[in-house]
Amino acid sequence: MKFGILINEGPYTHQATDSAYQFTKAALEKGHEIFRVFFYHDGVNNATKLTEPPQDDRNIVNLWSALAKEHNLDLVVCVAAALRRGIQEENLAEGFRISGLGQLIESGIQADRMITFGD
Amino acid sequence: MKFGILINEGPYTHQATDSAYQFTKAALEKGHEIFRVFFYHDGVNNATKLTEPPQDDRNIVNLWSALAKEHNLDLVVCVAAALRRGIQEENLAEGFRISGLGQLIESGIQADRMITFGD
Amino acid sequence: MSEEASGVVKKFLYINRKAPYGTVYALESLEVVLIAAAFDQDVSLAFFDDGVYQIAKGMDTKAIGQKNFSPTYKALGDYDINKIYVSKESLDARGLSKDDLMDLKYEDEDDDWAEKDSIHIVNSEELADLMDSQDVILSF
Amino acid sequence: MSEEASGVVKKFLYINRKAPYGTVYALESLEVVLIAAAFDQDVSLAFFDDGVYQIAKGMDTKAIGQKNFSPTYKALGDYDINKIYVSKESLDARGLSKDDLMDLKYEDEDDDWAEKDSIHIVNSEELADLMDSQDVILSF
Amino acid sequence: MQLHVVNKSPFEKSTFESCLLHVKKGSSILFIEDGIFAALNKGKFSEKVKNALENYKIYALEPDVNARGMKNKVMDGIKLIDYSGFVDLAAEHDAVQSWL
Amino acid sequence: MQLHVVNKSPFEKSTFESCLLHVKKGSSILFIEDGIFAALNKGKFSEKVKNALENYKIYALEPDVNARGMKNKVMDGIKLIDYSGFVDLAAEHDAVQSWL
Repeated sequence: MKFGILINEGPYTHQATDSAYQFTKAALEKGHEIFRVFFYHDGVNNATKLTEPPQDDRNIVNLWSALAKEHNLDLVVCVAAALRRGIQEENLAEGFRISGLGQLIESGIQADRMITFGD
Repeated sequence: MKFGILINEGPYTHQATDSAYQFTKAALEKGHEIFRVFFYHDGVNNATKLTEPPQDDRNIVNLWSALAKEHNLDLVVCVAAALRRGIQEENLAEGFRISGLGQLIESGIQADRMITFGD
Repeated sequence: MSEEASGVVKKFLYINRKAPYGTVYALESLEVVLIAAAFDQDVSLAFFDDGVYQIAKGMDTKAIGQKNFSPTYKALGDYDINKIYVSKESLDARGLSKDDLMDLKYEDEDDDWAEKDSIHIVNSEELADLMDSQDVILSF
Repeated sequence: MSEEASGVVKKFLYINRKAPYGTVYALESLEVVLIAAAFDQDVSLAFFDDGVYQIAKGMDTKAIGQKNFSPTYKALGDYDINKIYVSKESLDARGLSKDDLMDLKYEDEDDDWAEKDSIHIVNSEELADLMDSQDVILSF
Repeated sequence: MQLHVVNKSPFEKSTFESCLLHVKKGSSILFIEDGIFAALNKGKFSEKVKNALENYKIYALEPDVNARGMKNKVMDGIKLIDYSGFVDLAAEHDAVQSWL
Repeated sequence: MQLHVVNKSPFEKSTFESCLLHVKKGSSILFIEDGIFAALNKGKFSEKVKNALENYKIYALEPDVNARGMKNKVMDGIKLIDYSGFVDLAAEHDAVQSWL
């Protein structure tokens, strides 16, 4: 089955992106396909490569980058939401790309199930 | 009277930083002193110079930078919260500085009133 | 569904349960809906809980320094987005009635372009049915 | 108060009303409290509403991929932070009792280092009095 | 006496109810942002707020009321203030508590 | 039938109550994150949830329950699942609605 994921909150402040990550990983392990992970609202803040959490904490940005590399995931950051919040090509982490909201609608059309994580 | 301001949320997603800005401006206009504006939690996201909101929207980061310049405000971003969220010297907007949580406690001690804006 | 599923029409529901201005969700949800209009999908909007405040009339945002984006809702009809469902219970709990909402209209091309109401006041059971009949639900 | 007000001791109250892990406020509030300990101020902590869940015992966060930071609360006593007020009404509403909370203790240097409870269960009136007597209230 | 600031809709969050439970008689309550929805007539919380007016001074931030189109719906007895009035209230009270 | 996901504490937000008002009989409700506090025994919402069990299948995400130290407090009749079970539920239902 093909899943589309929408993430509306940034890292650390809300658990949304942790939950989305665990869900995505579990879906991939069960052999499902992830059509796309779309980052909207504060969700775009998951895509900054300048994140450096304490040593004993998870690095959420790196977790997404690594999962994307391993499974060829499409991590899309909404351009309008990103510009509002200071995410641009120059601080974009590996594995993410910036694109338009149309990519979210397309995900809704192509995926069998769309799941939103947020606050 | 001396005010200390604490801002716990980032720009745009919550009104907290708009409210804090309007409060700070009004206090300065009335002749009060602002001892310090401290940015914590997602509040650190107010300090990125990469923010580019739509033309017809306010640029919250620039508003703070300009107010700081005009009134010699001390805008302090918590270093631990900032590192968790990808705010570092290289994307820090004008008028902000990165420092430790002790600056928040000092603000509580030195200011006559401490006011928190958040979610 | 195949990779090349062009021409697929799905039922998309956009759920709005948060007040405007206190958070950005109302504005950024509206931005999604405007983009969605270009995709020829079957789009509905539901406003309930504090979401009903999003389409209240008479907003004046000058003093808070934010843009009043409420006129954009009036443009939805021009984008063929005219299925707008508003919860009666949510209005009642807030002491609001349809008169407190903006007048959202569209022109029905199947009925000689007659001007019609986009807003449908529904009760919670009707809302539950609406939600249950959707393919994709986006909540902000 | 003068610019050079060193030696000033103010009453600081840290209010915790949110559950842990769902949001970061509990963790980052704790980080402030630990720093505050170095400033020789009169520090109190209040836990009410969902904040009482912050000091529940038996947390096991392995499966959500977050760090269990609850042991840090046990260290507060060593930093002379031992005025911890917990709402009885909030516990009751959640079906919790003091037994469900971690055992937070401190050693009283004025009483031959006797080990004492840091947690005081208070009702809403006592909490209101506590809040009303503070110089600085930090809410996260 | 202290100033209690409520910025959440009472329909969405339990913040205002918790505030009412913990505020000493004679204190002031200020509604800002989405908190202003508690200050309105004819809603589910109107009766509760009307009763609260007997024990507390209650204010609402007019810029937030107007932004949300609720200008004509504010309950009698609640005083509308602007940001300058917010600053005055903060200065006049002994401390400010934000109900986040 | 759809899967309704609730991630807010019922003590903090009205989300769960709104969900209950709008969910068709026979649907499934899954508590995740701070939503799991609705799934516990002996609290203010326990009776409401117990009644809901007659009309809905109710699940709670065990990793979130354990993280919060609530392992032994989950109400009878609520099924604990892990992330893999969450994926199964999403696949088995026609659509997933997140009550944000």
